Amino acid sequence: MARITMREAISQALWEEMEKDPKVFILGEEVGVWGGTYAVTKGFYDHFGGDRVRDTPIAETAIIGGAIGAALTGLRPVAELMTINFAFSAFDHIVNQAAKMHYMFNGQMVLPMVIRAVGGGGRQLGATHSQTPDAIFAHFPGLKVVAPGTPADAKGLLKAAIRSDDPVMFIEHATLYQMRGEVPDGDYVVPIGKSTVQRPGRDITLVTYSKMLEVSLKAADQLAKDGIDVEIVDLRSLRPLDMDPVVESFKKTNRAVIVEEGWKSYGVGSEVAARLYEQAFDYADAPIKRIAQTEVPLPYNRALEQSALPNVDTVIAGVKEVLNG
Amino acid sequence: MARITMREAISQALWEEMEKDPKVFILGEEVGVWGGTYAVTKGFYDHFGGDRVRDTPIAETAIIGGAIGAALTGLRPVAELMTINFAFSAFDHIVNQAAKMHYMFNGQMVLPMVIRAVGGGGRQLGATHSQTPDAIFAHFPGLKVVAPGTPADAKGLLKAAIRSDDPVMFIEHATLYQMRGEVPDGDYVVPIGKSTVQRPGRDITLVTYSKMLEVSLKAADQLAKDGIDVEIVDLRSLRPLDMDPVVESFKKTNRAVIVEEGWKSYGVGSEVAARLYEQAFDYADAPIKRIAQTEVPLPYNRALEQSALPNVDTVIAGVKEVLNG
Amino acid sequence: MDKSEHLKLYQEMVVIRRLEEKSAELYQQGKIGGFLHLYIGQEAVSTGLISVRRPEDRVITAYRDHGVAINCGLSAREVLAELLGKATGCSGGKGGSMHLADVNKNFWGGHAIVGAHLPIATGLALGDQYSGNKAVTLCMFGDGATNIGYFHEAINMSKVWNLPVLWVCENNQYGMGTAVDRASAVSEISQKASGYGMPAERVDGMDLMAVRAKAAEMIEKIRSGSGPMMLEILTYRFRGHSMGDPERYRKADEVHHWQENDPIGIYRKYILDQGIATSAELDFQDDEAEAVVADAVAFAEASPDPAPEELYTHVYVEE
Amino acid sequence: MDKSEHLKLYQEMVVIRRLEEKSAELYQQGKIGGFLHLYIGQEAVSTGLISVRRPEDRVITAYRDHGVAINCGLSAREVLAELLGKATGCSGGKGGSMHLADVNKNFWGGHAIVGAHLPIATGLALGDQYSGNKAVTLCMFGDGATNIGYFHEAINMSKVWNLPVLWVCENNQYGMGTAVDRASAVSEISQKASGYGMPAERVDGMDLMAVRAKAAEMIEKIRSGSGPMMLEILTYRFRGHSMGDPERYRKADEVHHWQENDPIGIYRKYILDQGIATSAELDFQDDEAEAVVADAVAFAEASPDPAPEELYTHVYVEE
Ligand SMILES: Cc1ncc(C[n+]2csc(CCOP(=O)(O)OP(=O)(O)O)c2C)c(N)n1
Ligand SMILES: Cc1ncc(C[n+]2csc(CCOP(=O)(O)OP(=O)(O)O)c2C)c(N)n1
Ligand SMILES: [Mg+2]
Ligand SMILES: [Mg+2]
Repeated sequence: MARITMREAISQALWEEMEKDPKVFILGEEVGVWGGTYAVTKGFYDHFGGDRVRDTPIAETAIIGGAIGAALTGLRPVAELMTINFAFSAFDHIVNQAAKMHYMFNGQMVLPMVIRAVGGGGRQLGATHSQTPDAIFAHFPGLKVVAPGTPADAKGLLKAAIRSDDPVMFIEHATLYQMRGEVPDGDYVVPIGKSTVQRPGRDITLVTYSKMLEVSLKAADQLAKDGIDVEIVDLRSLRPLDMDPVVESFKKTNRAVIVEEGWKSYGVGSEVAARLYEQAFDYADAPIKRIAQTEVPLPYNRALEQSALPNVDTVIAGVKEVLNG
Repeated sequence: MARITMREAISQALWEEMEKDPKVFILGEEVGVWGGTYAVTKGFYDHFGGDRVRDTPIAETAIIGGAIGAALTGLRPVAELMTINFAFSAFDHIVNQAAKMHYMFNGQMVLPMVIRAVGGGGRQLGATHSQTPDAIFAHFPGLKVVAPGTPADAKGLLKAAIRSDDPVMFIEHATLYQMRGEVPDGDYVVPIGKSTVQRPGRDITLVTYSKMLEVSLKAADQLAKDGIDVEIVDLRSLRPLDMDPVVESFKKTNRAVIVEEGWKSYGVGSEVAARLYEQAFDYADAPIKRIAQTEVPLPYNRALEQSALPNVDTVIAGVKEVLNG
Repeated sequence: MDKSEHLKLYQEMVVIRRLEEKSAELYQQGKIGGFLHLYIGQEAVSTGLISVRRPEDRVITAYRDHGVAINCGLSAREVLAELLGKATGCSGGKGGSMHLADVNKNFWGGHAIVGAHLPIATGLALGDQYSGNKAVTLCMFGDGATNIGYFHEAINMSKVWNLPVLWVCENNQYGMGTAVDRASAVSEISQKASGYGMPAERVDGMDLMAVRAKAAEMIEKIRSGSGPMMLEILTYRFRGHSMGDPERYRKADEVHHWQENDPIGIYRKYILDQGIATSAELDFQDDEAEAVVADAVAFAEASPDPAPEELYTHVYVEE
Repeated sequence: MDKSEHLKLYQEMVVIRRLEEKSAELYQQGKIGGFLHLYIGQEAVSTGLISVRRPEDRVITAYRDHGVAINCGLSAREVLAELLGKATGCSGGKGGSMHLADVNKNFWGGHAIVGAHLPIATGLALGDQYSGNKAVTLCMFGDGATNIGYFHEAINMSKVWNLPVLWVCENNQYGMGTAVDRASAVSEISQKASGYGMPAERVDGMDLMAVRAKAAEMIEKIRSGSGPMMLEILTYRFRGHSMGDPERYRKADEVHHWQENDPIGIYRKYILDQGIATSAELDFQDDEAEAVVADAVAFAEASPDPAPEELYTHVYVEE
């Protein structure tokens, strides 16, 4: 167990899997010589060589299509999209090819591939580069969608993703790369599709994932000072979506807030809320609240952008509203 | 007022707007010489000529990008995507360009464009060609998303879309083209962003849109024989999403079912359910039920495919479940 | 090629032709659903091409895939059963006409999104290069597909990485109702290769022997490390794009002209002219082909639908 | 060109240089956020190109857009204010460095998704053709952008429809850390035009006069109906791709070699050699440029942030 950053945790998972299995390789823009735009693959090119750490042209469909084809031959490609916003430039290959080929050909084709993509707002990158569109990928059966909120989960889930025989979209968050946490050494695997309680509490259930876990934990610490005991459930995976710990918590607290970074409409919170009511209708003492991004394309100006994103204050206010509601 | 098909209604709206405004033109695959894959633009090429009814290469990004550029110059392009599944091949241009340029450039750029796209399953077209991914487009602020369920609405909403200065995704349903209904002659415009009650009722609120309106109306007729009086609200537009008639109805009936053709998770029903609880929590006498497509890529085999799609029977069963629940 | 090989290829072409004719009938009867894209007129393309691949060479194509499937060694039974959506179909009835495949025969589908399989083909070839397999990927696509971005990204990447892939454009002169020069900046598809510094050839797709010779030459060059190449095969589809094509875009004259260039007729004549086989021997192949297709129809019609639970299988490998 | 024009262009280049240097400073100070892509080294490209456009000609480019904005006539004030996210910025502080624009000056942005603006440029040119405007669209993009599918679809469609657009590739020899020949099948971008049967030229982008001459010639041909053309302009960026580039991919030697080919120095020398202006006159332009930028900094720093309500405006034209 060591205290490392999420960047290091992801890097470690990749490194170890590549050391272990020669079928694992990386392809993407600037993953090699540059060392990864976010330095996640720094040192990989020198160690593993250009065949296993492949710099690609700026050609997202060729990156994802290439990963699909290589996976079909039995390899285990980890395709890196420089940011999740560029997944839109390969959208058909992700949701219409990777997500469907196993089913459509009746199980003949197997696609053990991972698509790593970093998202999130808050860095003044403007509307096209600041999105958290996780929900739309999770809409498609055939794809698994994972988005860790701690360094340990990042390592464990990425290992699970690389070892999975299904296509996995692995969503990172740029402003979490520096986050530190305890991460088990060596072969640490976290199964995909298991939500987990990240903070036990009595008074209210807060459901979240990825970056918003950090924000929610901070909010919970502050709320604790006001005597409000928040239980936080981290979804970790959006498809499959494991509602069990959420429902269990809700049956105890009878109140819930869902916090996500992306837009509210047709987002993650909508799905979680709808399922929670379906599965625990009788336990609801107050309307479930969704906290999410203001529904505008994110602006460049720092203050404007920040005002559109959920933060510790909006989470605190949301929790209090539900408790008093 | 004439009784015409939805195909004719759409065709009429296009024709009349093109006659009225020389800035309106059509571009897309096979819209011209062929007359439209679904014959919506039959006769247009001969009447308006190849400049205004432009056959394009198979190049979805050039179609949508081309429409964006032409719109920026003040024209009013109506881009046709042969099916909504091919919107994935132009996804960045739809959700990252068209949806964002007005905002990102502070209102300088105006995009009066329509993207017509036909979707829906049930025709044995296999997994890549049978989708109803409406929700994912509706996730993006900056885009308007419209999906009519009657010929009259198709005409009125398409006219509104063409006259709108915002980019509008206009989603048709292939198995509705033959549907007949009364359609006002001439200049009939239905404002975008208004849900409407398509069938008044007392006992339960059924929220739906597009093809599932037809299915729901049939189910309601049968349910009426059992003395169950269903009120049907047709959303017509997914963004902006007008909840007022839904909430009003729900406050009366205290029970609701949402019927959509697409996948359930992260779909339209999730959003409507989440909002309904937010806006009328105290009125809910039973859990709101979502009826949607089974979460698998749609298979080719007819029986399998049909078993995955909501139909009159599943709607009837769903309504009864909520009433008895 | 020896005589038996000629007879085999001749029969393959006739099987495809009869299968397609039968499929059209079954479609009219409502037994086949969805879209149906016939290969009639183009049989020499895939028959010639695939006749020279080695078993380790991968084949991938678009939705006009029935002929390709047969040439790859799938039985008429499993092809027709798939068209009928039966459990015995090569994709278990889940794929349909546009999604035939048999990965054990190195036939990687049948893909319905125009051009989307080209980047996937790049990946197949990358897989072989990475693993040191001496295999060549044969990626077939239409003229219309060369205008979509997928084509560009795939071709470029294959060249940058010197991948073992033969890009085979079946130029049947139309993408649906759009003639090549109404959609493509250049009317000879092979010219597109010049923008990638890629060797390219153009060959008459009605002449099986010509296709075969050129394909063999290019595939072996690629196998020995030349890097990717492009082969444009000029052909024509005798029927509509799919069933229900209003056919407003081409003149009857043009269609007739091409129909007179029937690839089966041309090959038959070649076999006869060269004294490889007799007319009677070829007629016998015709009869055999009829029998194969009749058997396939009986098999497919008698086959069961997939079990209802099949709806839920194969969404994921690991649930 | 008369003397005053030369002086104007010279000053424009120097304004861009000073503005970029200042921006780098402000970025280091945390006053500019997001990504910042400097144009230093490439000034002759857009200055030369845009100096020959007519007011009705549209300009559109990628995220490396500060210089282009200045050349299109945007003030250093509104450019710098945008970089600082101020309400007085040309995009009201909502766009930032990558999204400068002023449609009244026919500058259509500033686009951050690589290559995505090429199909949009096709549309701009289509708009002009449709409306009978005798305008030419100048679409600028990087070498890296020529590998994405958007490039292919846009170029092809422009040629099929004979649209009035000049495709201008600013080949600065790298897309981020990837040298052209590690990403592109051909190392001369102009060769890509051959796959579309499109006339193409290649010109030295460090030489403003050469860029200008070639661009003028091509733009006027296009205006008179020649159809689209491609112009590759060979250049080099003296700084990293954006702030925070680890610069592992190019040797100091190479960078120095190119820095000695400074486009401003070359143009200065040309003006002096031709006796167009004196050293003192050029020094005066340098001072003016300094002043313009100093004024812009003061203006931008003093400008207010957008009002909080601006978050909600311009999502739609009609709410
Ligand atoms: C991305 C995409 N756009 C449009 C279509 C609809 N479509 C199916 S086949 C076809 C024509 C393709 O023509 P070509 O590539 O020449 O192949 P051919 O049918 O002639 O064999 C079109 C436009 C599609 N399947 N995918
Ligand atoms: C579709 C897409 N993929 C990746 C990126 C990330 N990215 C931004 S700039 C860039 C390099 C572009 O190089 P080039 O086109 O040569 O322009 P230059 O920066 O040299 O001016 C990349 C990969 C992006 N913005 N969009
Ligand atoms: Mg074709
Ligand atoms: Mg470059």
